[in-house]
Amino acid sequence: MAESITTTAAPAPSGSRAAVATLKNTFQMQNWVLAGLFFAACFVFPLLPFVEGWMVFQGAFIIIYIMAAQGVSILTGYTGLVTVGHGAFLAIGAYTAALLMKYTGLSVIPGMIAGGLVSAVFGLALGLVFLRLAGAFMAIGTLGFAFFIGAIVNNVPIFEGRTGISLPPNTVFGFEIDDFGFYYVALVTLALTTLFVHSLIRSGVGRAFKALRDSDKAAESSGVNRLLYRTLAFSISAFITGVAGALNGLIVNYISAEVYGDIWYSVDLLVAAVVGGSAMLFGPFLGGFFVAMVPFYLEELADFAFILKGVALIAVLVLAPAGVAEVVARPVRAWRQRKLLEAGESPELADAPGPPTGGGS
Amino acid sequence: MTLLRLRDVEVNYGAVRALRGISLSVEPGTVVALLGANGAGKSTIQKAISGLLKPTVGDIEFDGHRLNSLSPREIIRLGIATVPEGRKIFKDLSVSENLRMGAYSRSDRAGIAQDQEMVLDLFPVLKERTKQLGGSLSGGEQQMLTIARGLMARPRMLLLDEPSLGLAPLIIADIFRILKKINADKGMTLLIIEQNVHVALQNADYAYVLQLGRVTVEGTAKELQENREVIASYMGTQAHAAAG
Amino acid sequence: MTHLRCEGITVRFGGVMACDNVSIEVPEGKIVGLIGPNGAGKTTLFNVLSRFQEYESGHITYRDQNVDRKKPHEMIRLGMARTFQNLNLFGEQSTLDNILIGAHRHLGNPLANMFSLPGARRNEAALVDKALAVADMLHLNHQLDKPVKSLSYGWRKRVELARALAADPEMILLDEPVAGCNDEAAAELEEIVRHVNRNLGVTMLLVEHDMSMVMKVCDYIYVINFGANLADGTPAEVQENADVIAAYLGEPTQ
Amino acid sequence: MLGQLLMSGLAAGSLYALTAVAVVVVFRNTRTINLAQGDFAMMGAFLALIFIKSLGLSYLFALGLSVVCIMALGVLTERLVMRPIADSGWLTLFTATLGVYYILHGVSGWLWGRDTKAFPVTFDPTPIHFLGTVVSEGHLINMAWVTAIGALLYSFFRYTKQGIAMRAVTDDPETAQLMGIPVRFIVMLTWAMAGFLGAFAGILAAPIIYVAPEMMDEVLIKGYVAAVFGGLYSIPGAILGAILIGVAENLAGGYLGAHFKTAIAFVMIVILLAFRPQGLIGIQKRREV
Repeated sequence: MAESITTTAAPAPSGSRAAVATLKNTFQMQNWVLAGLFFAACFVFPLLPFVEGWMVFQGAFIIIYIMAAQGVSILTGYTGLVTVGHGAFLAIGAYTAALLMKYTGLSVIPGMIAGGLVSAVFGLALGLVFLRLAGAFMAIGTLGFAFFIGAIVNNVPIFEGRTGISLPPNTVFGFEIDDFGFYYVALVTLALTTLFVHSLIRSGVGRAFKALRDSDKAAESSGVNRLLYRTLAFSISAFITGVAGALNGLIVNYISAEVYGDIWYSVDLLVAAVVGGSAMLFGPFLGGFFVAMVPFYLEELADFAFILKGVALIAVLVLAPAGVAEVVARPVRAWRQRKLLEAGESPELADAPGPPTGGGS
Repeated sequence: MTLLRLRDVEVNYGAVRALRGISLSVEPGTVVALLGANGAGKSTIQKAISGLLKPTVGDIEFDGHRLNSLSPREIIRLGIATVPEGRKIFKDLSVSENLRMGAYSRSDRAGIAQDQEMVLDLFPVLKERTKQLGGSLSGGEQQMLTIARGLMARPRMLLLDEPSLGLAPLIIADIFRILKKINADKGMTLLIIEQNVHVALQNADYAYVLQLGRVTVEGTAKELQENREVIASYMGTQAHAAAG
Repeated sequence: MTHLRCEGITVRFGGVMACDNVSIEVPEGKIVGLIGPNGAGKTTLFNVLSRFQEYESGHITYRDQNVDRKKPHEMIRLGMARTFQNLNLFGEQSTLDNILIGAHRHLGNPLANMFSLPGARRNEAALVDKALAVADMLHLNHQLDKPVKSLSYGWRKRVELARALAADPEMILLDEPVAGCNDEAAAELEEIVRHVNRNLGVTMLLVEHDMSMVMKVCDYIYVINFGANLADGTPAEVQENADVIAAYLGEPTQ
Repeated sequence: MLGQLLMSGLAAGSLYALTAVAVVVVFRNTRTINLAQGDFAMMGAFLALIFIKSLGLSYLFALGLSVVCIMALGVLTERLVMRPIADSGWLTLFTATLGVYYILHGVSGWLWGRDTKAFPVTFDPTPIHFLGTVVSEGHLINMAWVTAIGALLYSFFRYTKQGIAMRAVTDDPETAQLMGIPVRFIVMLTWAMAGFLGAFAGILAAPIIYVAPEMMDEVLIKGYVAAVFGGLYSIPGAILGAILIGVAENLAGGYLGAHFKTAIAFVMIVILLAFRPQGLIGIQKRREV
């Protein structure tokens, strides 16, 4: 019986281990620095003298969008399951929090967690139901799901349809908060979800997601349980978007089927993930910003906003199919490669002659 | 005058160099076999000749035309019809629709109708099934359909990729009998890519043996039938000794 | 002792019999070859054995345990890894990540893992060690950082093997490990295969068209043709078997 | 009551069918779900409306002209947007059609405004009695149109060289190429056909609903659902799916209450995809390793 191939083999040479450690650390360092800068800037933003109230509100709105797009990126970017239905999870999160607040007086933070959890349960169920779907079928399936949820919130009385549900002012730990306070709640939540996504995609679970995305045959033959990991990806993705949904509903103290019964959120979130770079940690940041800001600045010219969005989307697909974040990351990656070489860390890592390869058809 | 000539052709398939300098020539009216085990590069040659892959080095010439940069559409118009490997018929098209697609490059209605009669006479099994979907045919019938479909282009040369693949010996014999007949009656040039040495050498005039993207042995079919190297290339080096 | 056995496997694709009552047996610690002409059903049988392919009838036992109803990902937990003929790698990902996914069965609790809890971090470090050791064995050290799609074919073949080895398997199904490799690379892979088998005791079932390799490394060979068992025996026996030679060269037509 | 609901279902279903078939036709030859299909229809309706109202053309002439324009729009979409990215993964192709959706939505809103407009009714609006049911003449005319278009498509795919070639490309693009079939041209033809079907869907729907940028959004979604009934592959499957959805939603609306009318199609799609992902009459694809 084979004891263990990896223990009986020669120990790994320290050189390659050091190289790997360096690689992983520089990569991580960059992410930390970027994230640190971003969150520091966001933290200071509302305190700046020229910033007005509506900007803070809009800022919170962008943060929520980024978070929702993070949810999409887990499923579409890392696991390769295209979703055109994440607006449904946004709605589920929003309605859960809103109904809990209305009927039980639950405040923002527990409402957010509840919204995420209920959404995750739906995500789990959907993952199971659509276990065998891929590609276009998954897209249509999730789209159908979003419409289904839309039809429910429009028609089932408890959701109060297009009249909508008005909510009392938000409180956190018993203190009433305004837009300003809410901005910080959203910011802290985004920091937490970002930390989590970062940890997730670098973990063995994230590796399994990517494996399923790139070749489910190879993944399964390596022991990745498709059922487990697909439903896990669905649940996590739905959880994050659900949390964003709760915030999205609570920030305006009002939710209605007019907003959540529509497919627009679903489509926008997919666009956010794709434009930014759905398999990049900072992709949703760029994409979320883009999608949240375009209609805002062009509200007067609603139709131009549409055209602009379409042209921008196609331009990104043609010029940067892996998303804007990937284009931004390119020089950073080149820089890292150069640094590694300069440090004399391992010139062989940059390029090494392979074994000669032969022919074959 | 030589009909088809490959000169030092190299083809890269993604990162793999699948052909490493192939030279061969096919005289008009002859049957030439290209033999080789799996992975020798046989299908790559087919794709290079029919225009699906472009050679990185070397030349492919047909009847004085350089094929290197031509599209499959232009190549079929010059007179090379391909019978792809693996019985690639259109499964959701009926037999007669498959034949009609074989003649896609032509627009002479009368000639097409005439040729359809002709190929159905060559393959009587197909005649009874013109309305049947390609996918419902048996393996042998599908192979016959791919050949018939190739003939519909009224080519000067038919390029066949492993026509014996996965077929029972009796059906293989039947198919090769018809191929010989096409060659004899119409003077059609045939380039047959094969793994089945026996049947190929029995029916060819001249043959090339391909190994790891190179031609290692060539000669008349008779010469090769006696040649132990051919067997060796199939059965591993020790088989050489064993067979000897 | 028998490591893997299948009896009477039959697979039908529409009207085509891909496997017709095939039976083979792989003894513990041996290298068994599976050969046959193109389209004979070798890859189908591989897919059956690794449980990617359903079958009409027959049984498979792994170490005397019936595995008819197992899923592909469960086979690796029993200790059986496989490689793919046409390479099934994660092209965008680095060599290291490709090898690491092979070690997935040692991942531990996914929940602890995704939150990077301390235990999971230690475990992750151990996985990286495993991957590095395997990479070292296959001389892949200098390729670890690169996306697999940028590697040459020969290297990718090795990454595929490395991924299977990273699971610490007790048995590997190898689908054409040297196809498309030149003599030098093939010889090196052959050496590795032998090393893994002889020194690490891994049982192997090998599909390969390079007969010289098959004849050199295999302890026993099964030949299939038209989806059915044609012959089996030691390399020497198989090479001399008239049926086998006829099958490879094409039977003389009457 | 039942007969009435069935009749209404057929009428609605025939409109979904045009969209569903267009979705299938594009998907078969490009692997793309065309999200802009509804906009082809909407643009078709707008153009026809302008041709009739501003240029004073007759209904039939306006219809024909609009169909030609939208076919050109389909070709343009292929040439300008889809062809440059033809080798990308399907998520890219799919999102690109979303880009087209945005652009066409924006253009129509910008040119013609977002408010809904009435389409001139060319038929007698009083309901007529037909086979024991009450039905509007408009619905009957539409069903006749759709049947005629169906027959036209059938003959195209069955008897014409390009039609058969289109099916051959669906079947096996590489072999089609070997036969000398210009695959790119065929793909372009596919988009022209999507335009053709789209324009008809829009113009036929317009008098029954209204004309506005978002007029086809719901029809489009039901078209997708119907297309999935045929596994995104089979045209008869898509047509059958469309009729099933039309009938099911009218039955649900009639017996369960109006609330259920919209939801039923999505319930159907979720159930269908959960149990028969390859579609009701879709081809069962063997799992290849």
